[in-house]
Amino acid sequence: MAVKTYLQAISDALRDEMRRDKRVFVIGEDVGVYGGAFKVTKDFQQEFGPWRVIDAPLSETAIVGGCTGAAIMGMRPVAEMQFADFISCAWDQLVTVAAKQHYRAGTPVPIVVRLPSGGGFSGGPFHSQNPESSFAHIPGLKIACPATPADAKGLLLSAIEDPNPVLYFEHKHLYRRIKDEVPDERYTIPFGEARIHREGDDVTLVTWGAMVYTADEAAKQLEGELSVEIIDLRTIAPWDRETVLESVAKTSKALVLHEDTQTAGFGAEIMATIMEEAFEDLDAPVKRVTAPDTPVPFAPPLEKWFLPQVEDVVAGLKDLAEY
Amino acid sequence: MAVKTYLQAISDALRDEMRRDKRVFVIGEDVGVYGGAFKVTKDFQQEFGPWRVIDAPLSETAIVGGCTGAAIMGMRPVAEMQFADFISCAWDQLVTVAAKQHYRAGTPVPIVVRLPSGGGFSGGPFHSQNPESSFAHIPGLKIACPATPADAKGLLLSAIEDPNPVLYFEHKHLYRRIKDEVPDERYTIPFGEARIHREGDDVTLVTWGAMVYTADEAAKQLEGELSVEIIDLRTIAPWDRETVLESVAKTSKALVLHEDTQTAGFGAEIMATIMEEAFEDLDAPVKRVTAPDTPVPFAPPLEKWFLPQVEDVVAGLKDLAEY
Amino acid sequence: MAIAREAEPVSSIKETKEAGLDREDLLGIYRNLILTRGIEERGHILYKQGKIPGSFYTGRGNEAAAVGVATAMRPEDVGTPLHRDMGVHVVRGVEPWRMFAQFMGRVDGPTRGRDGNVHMADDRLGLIAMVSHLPAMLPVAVGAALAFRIRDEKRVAIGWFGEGASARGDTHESMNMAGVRRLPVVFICDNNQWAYSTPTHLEFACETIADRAQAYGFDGVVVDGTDVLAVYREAKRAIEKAREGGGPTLIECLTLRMEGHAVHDDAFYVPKEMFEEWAKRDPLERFRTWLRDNADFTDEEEGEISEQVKKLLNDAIRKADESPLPEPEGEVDAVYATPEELETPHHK
Amino acid sequence: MAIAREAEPVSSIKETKEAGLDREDLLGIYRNLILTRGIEERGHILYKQGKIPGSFYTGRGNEAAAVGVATAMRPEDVGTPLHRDMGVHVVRGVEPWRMFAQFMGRVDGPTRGRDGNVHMADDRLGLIAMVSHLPAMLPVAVGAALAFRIRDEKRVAIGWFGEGASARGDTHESMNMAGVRRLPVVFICDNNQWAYSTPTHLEFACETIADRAQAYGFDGVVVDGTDVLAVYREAKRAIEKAREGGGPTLIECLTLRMEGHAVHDDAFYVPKEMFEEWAKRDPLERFRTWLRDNADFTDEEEGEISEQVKKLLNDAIRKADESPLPEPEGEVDAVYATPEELETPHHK
Ligand SMILES: Cc1ncc(C[n+]2csc(CCOP(=O)(O)OP(=O)(O)O)c2C)c(N)n1
Ligand SMILES: Cc1ncc(C[n+]2csc(CCOP(=O)(O)OP(=O)(O)O)c2C)c(N)n1
Ligand SMILES: [Mg+2]
Ligand SMILES: [Mg+2]
Repeated sequence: MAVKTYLQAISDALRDEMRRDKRVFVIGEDVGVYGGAFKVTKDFQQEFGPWRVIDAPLSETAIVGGCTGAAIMGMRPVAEMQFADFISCAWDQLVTVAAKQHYRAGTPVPIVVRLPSGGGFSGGPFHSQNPESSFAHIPGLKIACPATPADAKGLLLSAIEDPNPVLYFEHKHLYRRIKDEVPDERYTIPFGEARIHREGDDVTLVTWGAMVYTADEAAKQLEGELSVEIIDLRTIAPWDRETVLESVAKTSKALVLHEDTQTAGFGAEIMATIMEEAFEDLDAPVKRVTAPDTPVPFAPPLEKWFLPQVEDVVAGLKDLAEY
Repeated sequence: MAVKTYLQAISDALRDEMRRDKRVFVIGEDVGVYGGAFKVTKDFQQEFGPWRVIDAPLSETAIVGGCTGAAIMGMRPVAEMQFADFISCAWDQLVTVAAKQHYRAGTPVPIVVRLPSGGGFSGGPFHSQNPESSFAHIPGLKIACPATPADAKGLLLSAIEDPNPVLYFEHKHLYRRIKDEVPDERYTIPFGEARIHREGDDVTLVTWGAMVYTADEAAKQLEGELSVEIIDLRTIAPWDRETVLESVAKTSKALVLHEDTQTAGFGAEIMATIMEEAFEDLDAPVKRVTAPDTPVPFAPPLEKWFLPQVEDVVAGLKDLAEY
Repeated sequence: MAIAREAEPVSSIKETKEAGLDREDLLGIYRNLILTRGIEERGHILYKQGKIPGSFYTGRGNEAAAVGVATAMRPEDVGTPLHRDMGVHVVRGVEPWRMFAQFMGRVDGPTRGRDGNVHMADDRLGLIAMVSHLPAMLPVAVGAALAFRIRDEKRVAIGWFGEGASARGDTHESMNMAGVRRLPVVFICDNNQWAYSTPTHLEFACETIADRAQAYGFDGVVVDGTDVLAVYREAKRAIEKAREGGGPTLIECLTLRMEGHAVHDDAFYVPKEMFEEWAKRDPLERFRTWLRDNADFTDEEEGEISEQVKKLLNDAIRKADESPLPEPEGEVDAVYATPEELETPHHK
Repeated sequence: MAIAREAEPVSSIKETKEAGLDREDLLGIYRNLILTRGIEERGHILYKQGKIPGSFYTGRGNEAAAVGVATAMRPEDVGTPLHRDMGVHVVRGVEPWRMFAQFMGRVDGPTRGRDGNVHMADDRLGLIAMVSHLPAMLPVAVGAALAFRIRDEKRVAIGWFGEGASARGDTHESMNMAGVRRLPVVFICDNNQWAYSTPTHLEFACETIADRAQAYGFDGVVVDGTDVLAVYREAKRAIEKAREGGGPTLIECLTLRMEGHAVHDDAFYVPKEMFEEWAKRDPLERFRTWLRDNADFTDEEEGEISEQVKKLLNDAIRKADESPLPEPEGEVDAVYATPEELETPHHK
């Protein structure tokens, strides 16, 4: 079992799968010679050649639509958006074609779109977004947001195996900051199964992606004072309602944390579901800690204000404890 | 005060505003010679000429982006999507440019995009959608969903006056089915002010658009048995939290009804907010009645199953009453 | 300055022989043209009888373009036909009764009532079901061609779009990527001169859509879309060229949409003279005359074919009408594919 | 077959006179070139000093293209310059210290720290702030031109895009609509031969981007983007043609991106020879030489200008550095515009 960065785990998993399965190919802007803006596919083109590691023109629609066509012809395309923000240029292909083709025509569309997402390094309004909530509303799409290197590997392989279109969000802020053990053998992690990141009895904290670490830090600060159960959803479409509801049944209090903006964000869906399914269990209203409803600001003080901070989570947890 | 159809109210309001304000122009596919797929701009081109009623090429991106540029130059563009479904082709222009320009650069983008939306006549997956929830998550956009002819007029004029990008959803199923009195004089209805469609004491029902009539029918059926307060939000971005919370404080029970699909739909935001702000007022979990998580099916029995029916609302209200 | 080549009409039977069509094939083409129009005419009647929910579209005037191109495809080729291309489904072998079931939203329609109109396809026939959003299927066709290129298969993808849809970004991104990678794809523009009510001069400012091919580094051809043999010849050339690694071709089939945009539209905005002029060039009439003049097509043969087709349609409508409307069952589950569904030959 | 016209270089002072530039103007152009590069060079240093958060982009090699086009604009014209077009902001009169404040994310940057890099513009200078998504500002430029056309104003909009962004649908929809409506817009393609690490042959399959103009019914011109006077002349022609109702023009300015895509990129994928070859055609050197040969440009003048610019930059950086980082205040309110903000001349 080797220790790898989050980025390395993704890169190695993808390379191994391409060695194992000839149907898998990579396409995106600068993924070949350059190895991708974040070097996830570094040296892939040397190994797999220009037709399995394809440097595409600046054409998100043709990239995603092209993957859809290739997938229908039996390939397993893995597209890379240079930044998750640019997926907005392929919105129509995803929601109109890929997401609806199976319900309408019974045609599976096994594509994966890799989306380097998230803020924390002054990327500004167009290189820092977490657009997962917008897609979580679209029936037909699946969405993964791994937080750990091991999950990054297992979820990527599940995404490639999955017969449906999968949006795979990889958080840029975790790429090189997070190192952890990754099993060497091939394994998949099923979609819709959350990971209990930390066990606890007093409050349930539901989150995913980079916020898992913010949550963890907050829980550590409250150790002794408050016992926090952190649930890392890992995938938000589908998402693991059962695990969340079981935890809430135990703790009677919950906080939802996400880096995306608040209004009509996916946190609202989790809260709505907890209310529907666990109202009687609740000793306090479920709390939200999220980014405010603005674009992601560029200047460090503004971005810090925008991104949920450990203090914000600690404060939210304390409020709940005292409720 | 004249009685008008919902469609006539929109058409007349737009025509009057174009007479009053030279900056207002209309652009869209087939809006000129043909008068629009639903004839909302019938005969407009004769009166205002081809440069204020512009037949555009089949180019949603250029239409919406073009409106953005024209608005920045001082015009008041009103774009028509032939069907709301096709706004997916202008997603990027709306969320990336129009929605963020003011926060980033301080540039107001006063555009209106008219979106004939909704199902009920076997339009199938691509001529029946209610995509408002996807946009409600994007800071910088405003969203109106009028239910009555009078609101259709007042909200359209507010939308045109508004210095921000406004998505104006007009429900196709109301176009000719709904007739009501519309004041002759010019008036606006402020965004973020709900309309109490029907007063009641036992349950609060929050909805908008065509579902207002479904809610009304359900409330009628329960008359005597249950007193339902129906709140027509009229705009969902911004939305009238105060009115909803006041009502819930009174009724202690609430049902959210929308025609859009359920998961991460705007109903979830309303439920999350009620939980956050009125948890102590609640005698029961807020209920959701929405479309299921599928594309809009074509065949009448399937579409009937998909669209929230009066029975579904009645059942939901009874559950709440008995809770 | 026109850049695209203008295809000459097909004159002699000799030419068709060279193009690989024997007399049987020619009669088959005729039958497919008749059947294509028959399906749409019957559909129109069914609509008027209230048996078809929603709206209804026909490809009247476009039959030769659709049949001509589809006839030039090989079984292993794939395509993304649109709402004027019923002829493609017919040539590829869709069973008419399934088509009618589709129109009527019945369980035996290829989409089992989940979608309507020609928003369907039988993927076992190498066709991919269209979406309404135009021309969102072009990138998909290009992607199919990309798969063929990656696997070094000698297969070709055909992508259809209307001259109106040529204005959308999808058209551009698709052709640009196909040109850059010289993919085995042929783009077919059904230029029926109207996009709903919008005339071509408000859709594009170049002479022909085919002229745009050069902007993507491949050839463009304009062909008379009412001449099924000329369409066939040009499509054959382009498809085989693509198969041999010659890259994409853009073929513009010029015709007129002979009815309104859909059943509700009386096309008041189309000049009468235009309809009259193009009525003289009815694709079916043209080919029938050609067969008489060049292939001693007899009254008996003609009668036989129209009888066959009539019977086929009558039976098809009867059978389709026996198909029930769908009950909602497993609708939510149907949104997502299951792993088992990938256990198909081309997903292995 | 090349379709676009290839613009010839500017030879004599006589020509520039005809183009409406007197010696003062020429020295002004020179100064703007120096200032443009100066701002970006200093920015780069500030970045290395850790004073600029995020990333940093320069337009080295593109200065003449940007300055040449902007110089041809009239005050009432508007534009949507991109990340290689600092020269446009300079010519339109942005205060350098505000630019540095922008880079450093300070409150006195035009976006007050809400956005970074050249993602800014001063609309009082007739510029519209770019977004990252390329080339999403082209439809916006076309919309500005549409407003001018609707109001019958003799104003022109200029839309910039890179040769890589030419692949996106926005480029196509914008040019198609502009061509169909013959709008007063000029499209400027900064062809610096690379899209991040992607070479032109993987971006497009036609000879030149300018060749595509004919697909939209207007003229295309390829001009040497390192020849500021040739760029100016072509831009002037196109802009005045548009102003007089002659419709759009697509001008492709050919140059080389002389640095990496951004500060983090060492451009290992660009052949050394390519850099060496184009280094010989440095836009500033070229114009300096031209001024010496054709306008008796003296050492004194040159020294004076570079002194001025150096001082300007020093003061600017000092002033910018005094500007505080923004505190979050009214961020949420700032998302939406207030009615009062429309009380501006052009919204009346
Ligand atoms: C993206 C998109 N916008 C609008 C529509 C509505 N619409 C349906 S058909 C049509 C006209 C299409 O014209 P053309 O491409 O020439 O095809 P034709 O119907 O003439 O065969 C329009 C505007 C659509 N289907 N897709
Ligand atoms: C829609 C979109 N996709 C991807 C990117 C990421 N990106 C930023 S610059 C760039 C290359 C652009 O090349 P070109 O258009 O030639 O402009 P240049 O940077 O060379 O001036 C890319 C891919 C983007 N900005 N927008
Ligand atoms: Mg057409
Ligand atoms: Mg470039």
